[in-house]
Amino acid sequence: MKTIYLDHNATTPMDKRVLDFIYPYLTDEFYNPSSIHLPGQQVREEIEKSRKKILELLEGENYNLYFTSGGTEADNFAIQGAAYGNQKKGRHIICSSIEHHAVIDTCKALEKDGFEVTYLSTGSDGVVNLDDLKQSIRKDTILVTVMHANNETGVIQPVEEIARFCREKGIIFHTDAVQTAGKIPLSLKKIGADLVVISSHKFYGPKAAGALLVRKGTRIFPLFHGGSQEKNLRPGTENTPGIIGMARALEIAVSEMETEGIRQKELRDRLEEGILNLIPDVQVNGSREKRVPGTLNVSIKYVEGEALLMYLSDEGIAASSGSACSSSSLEPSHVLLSMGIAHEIAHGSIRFSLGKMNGEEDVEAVLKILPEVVKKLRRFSPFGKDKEEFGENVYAHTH
Amino acid sequence: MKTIYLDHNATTPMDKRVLDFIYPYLTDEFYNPSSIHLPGQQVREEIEKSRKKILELLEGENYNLYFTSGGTEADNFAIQGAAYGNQKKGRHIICSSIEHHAVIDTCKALEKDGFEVTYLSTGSDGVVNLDDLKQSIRKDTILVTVMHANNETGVIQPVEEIARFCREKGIIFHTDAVQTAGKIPLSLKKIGADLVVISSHKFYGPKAAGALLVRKGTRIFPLFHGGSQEKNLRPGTENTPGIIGMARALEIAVSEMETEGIRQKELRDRLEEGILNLIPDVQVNGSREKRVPGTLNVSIKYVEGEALLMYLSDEGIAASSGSACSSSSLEPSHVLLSMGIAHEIAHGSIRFSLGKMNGEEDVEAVLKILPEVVKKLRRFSPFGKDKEEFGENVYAHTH
Amino acid sequence: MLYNKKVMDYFRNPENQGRIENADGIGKVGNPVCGDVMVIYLKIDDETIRDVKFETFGCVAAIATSSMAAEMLKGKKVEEALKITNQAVEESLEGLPPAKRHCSLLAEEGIQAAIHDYLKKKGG
Amino acid sequence: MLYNKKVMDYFRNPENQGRIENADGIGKVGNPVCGDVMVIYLKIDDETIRDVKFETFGCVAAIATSSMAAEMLKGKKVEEALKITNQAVEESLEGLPPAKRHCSLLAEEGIQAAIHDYLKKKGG
Ligand SMILES: Cc1ncc(COP(=O)(O)O)c(C=O)c1O
Ligand SMILES: Cc1ncc(COP(=O)(O)O)c(C=O)c1O
Repeated sequence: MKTIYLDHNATTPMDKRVLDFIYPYLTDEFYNPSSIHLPGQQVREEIEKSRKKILELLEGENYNLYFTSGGTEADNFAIQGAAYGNQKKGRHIICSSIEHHAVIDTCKALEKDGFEVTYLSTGSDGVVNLDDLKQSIRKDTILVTVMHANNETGVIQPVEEIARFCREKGIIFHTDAVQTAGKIPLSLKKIGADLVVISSHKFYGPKAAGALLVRKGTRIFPLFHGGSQEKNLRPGTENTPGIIGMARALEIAVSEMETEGIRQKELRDRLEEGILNLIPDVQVNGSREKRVPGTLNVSIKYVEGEALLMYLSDEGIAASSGSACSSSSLEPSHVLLSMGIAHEIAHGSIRFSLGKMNGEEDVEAVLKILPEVVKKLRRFSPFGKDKEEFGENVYAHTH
Repeated sequence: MKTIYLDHNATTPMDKRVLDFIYPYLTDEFYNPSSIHLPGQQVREEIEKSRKKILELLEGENYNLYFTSGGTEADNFAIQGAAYGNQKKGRHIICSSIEHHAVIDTCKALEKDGFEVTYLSTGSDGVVNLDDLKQSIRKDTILVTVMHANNETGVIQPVEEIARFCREKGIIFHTDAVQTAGKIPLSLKKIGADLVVISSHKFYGPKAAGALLVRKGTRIFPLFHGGSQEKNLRPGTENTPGIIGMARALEIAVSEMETEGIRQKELRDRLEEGILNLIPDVQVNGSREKRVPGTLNVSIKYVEGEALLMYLSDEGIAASSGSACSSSSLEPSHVLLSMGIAHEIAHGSIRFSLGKMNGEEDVEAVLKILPEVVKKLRRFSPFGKDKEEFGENVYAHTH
Repeated sequence: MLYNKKVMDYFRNPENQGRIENADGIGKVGNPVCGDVMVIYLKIDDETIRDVKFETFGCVAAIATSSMAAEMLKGKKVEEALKITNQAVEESLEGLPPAKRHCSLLAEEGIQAAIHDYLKKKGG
Repeated sequence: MLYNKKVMDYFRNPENQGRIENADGIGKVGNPVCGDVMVIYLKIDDETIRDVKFETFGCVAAIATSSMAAEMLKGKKVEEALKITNQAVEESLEGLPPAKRHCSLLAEEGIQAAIHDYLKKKGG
């Protein structure tokens, strides 16, 4: 069965052109770029070209770029690095509560080490409120972290305003741009954040490659220690294919951004409209205006996300759920909850994230299959049509 | 010009069979293994198969395996993780002074955070002395780290004895096996270390993939935070091609270990003998008996390593130097110094590390070119034949 | 795979779903806030469970355990039914992922609740 | 690349290496322990440097700067030679990697030492 892949916010296939581009570095040009010998030095040159290319594509003349093993490591590097590097100034951090686990869990770990963290929830539109943020600032605030766009809802945050405010106050501002790099314009110069994270596998590059971009003059500590690679801030033998592939992938993504953005937005909007028309008791989660083009997050009342996804998977449709069903947690999406969405609605959320390979036929397929699957699940749900509503009864429950 | 590659301890080319094996995961099977949908779950299965395979190949039934972005991260994970995870018991660490920078620099960073570290130098044979180690143990010692074989000299350390001793004393023992995995037998069961690190690109696997093996019951903290991958101890979207490729590469390396070991040892010994015969004032660094098969470290008196390497590179020979010439440090190899080798001799060290692709003709080529290059450099060295000896004069010097 | 083949079979083709009008015993357990609710309907005659139906709001494991529980209940004496444990349900499904074990608890509780409802109605 | 083309040229094809018997001035600087030693030999006539030779133990940058220094010294008046700075040597080589800048200092020191040796011999 052909897979209809609608989970591009989780990961993307590598672009064929990227694979072709890195192929020599997977085979003949395998040399260690820290070597003195000529073939090693030639690899070094390609890595430096990639660094320069990414900085140019992101308009980051005033930034240093450190290659990492992905978005998670880069987020940890940014937040642990800024926290420990600046703790003499203060130990208070502000973190939006819709951040990715790579950010939130790092903040939580810092709390155990004596830092204080204020978590900012959002409005029902999923947007962080600038006034709330301003009111949370303290004398000892050293770091603010608000992502560029959320991975579950696609909702874009007012990062330029936050960056401007933080700059005025002399507070370091970190933004996780994993879900925007290659999708919507990302100019470091314009945004002005001090720390910015991107991840290659989200824009059709190789897996396990990412970068932390650091505005010059920003003080950070390394996450780990070893060789003198990456100016002593990120040691380890360089991931040459990952680095070169990430740069090439970003280049392609930026060049196709405008047309792809328009195309995916149209498809996404058609999918959204179709679902709203065909399935009763459905809601779209998050602002419908301030969204990256390919993301759609809906809650389908009276059914649970994992069950829904599994029936869709049986029909060849790969999507994902906001709820952390695959993990050991029973909690539904912290993002949706922080937007004020009720638990039982959050449990029924599903995220469709479109990509380059999707066409109209994929949207049509979902609009054909999803209503059937929902009908089936609702048939044996104790809630919904002709049945009781959610939340009216609470039953005995031991767990 | 064809490159004669003799720098396999720095990195190796990916085995063609490994590339073929991972190819589907670079292309069609790109799915996120943490997904609920079927294609994601199928990738998950391959990752778990790889984990099992590596544990079997290393006889590590009693170990957990955590995939990392390479040896450096895994060493940091092991040492920072064990130090912070067990600091309530004590804050003293013992570290051999021939460890890789990934280990030594991590210990140095821990010193800044209040840990005390004893660095153990070796005998002139490059072997850590067990009695020295025993005498360094204190009541508050929580961690001992001694590598399995050294990357510069290839000298193998008495890790089984150290593991046994540490086990008796209830001290965690970490061994960096980056230079032995796939080269000489590595049985976790036999060695019995609590923490063991391997790195894929040293045994013809993909770059930027490594693993930390943790004996069950050993307490460690994670280096970074985020998703629930790797049992919450190493988050981040999995590097599927890296993981699957590392397992396949180890499988191939283990199956060819015996024949390759014998073959490379013969070639190495011939190279060693040739150099000793053809070039005066040369010494082999480190024990000639207790060595991994493919490594040869020699000091060539009166010349400096970087210059030597560069002339060799001009002739198509890629080797490396113990001295950290390419880094910003002027210090010669900390490994050779810790063996009691004089600075000026250490400055003239060169490492040849052989691999699968090398044949007799490569040894012949080195034996033809190296003596000429040495002659040329010695011609304009102020030291050596008919000139003054090293170390008799110390000159004015401002840096 | 997250779930074994048997769990997936019971999830994909759940039997006995629906409700029984004028059931002799009804057990409702779980909480929509927690993401799983199970309702078991029993038709009991001569202390024997003649028919079972369930309605479940929940994940794959919740639906599969509901379905398995219904199958296990059918034809059982009330007394025997009370002895069905969550372990028994899980074993019949040949295991659940560790994170999903709690779902078999839901089944045990559902059975208990439905039978106690029957006993109460009978007694009252 | 670690080094630019010009540095590599001077490293690959160093001229004026060797020694001058009965040199008028000899400068030895550096330390084998630090990994670089440079010896400059000068033949001086009429306060003009007629011949220069050097011997160097050191890295690529040390050899290239030695070679460049020798070239720069040739034909210079002693007075002018004293004004050759490490910056001048580095600039003539079109730059060195940051970690290797100190090597140009070795050249400056070598020149100074050799000329002062000459001046001392002459004076004494
Ligand atoms: C917003 C966001 N931040 C961070 C990450 C983590 O990136 P990576 O998977 O490269 O570790 C992800 C994706 O998993 C993400 O969506
Ligand atoms: C002994 C040893 N440990 C650790 C490392 C670091 O491994 P990696 O390059 O995978 O970060 C290396 C090689 O660079 C090594 O030789």
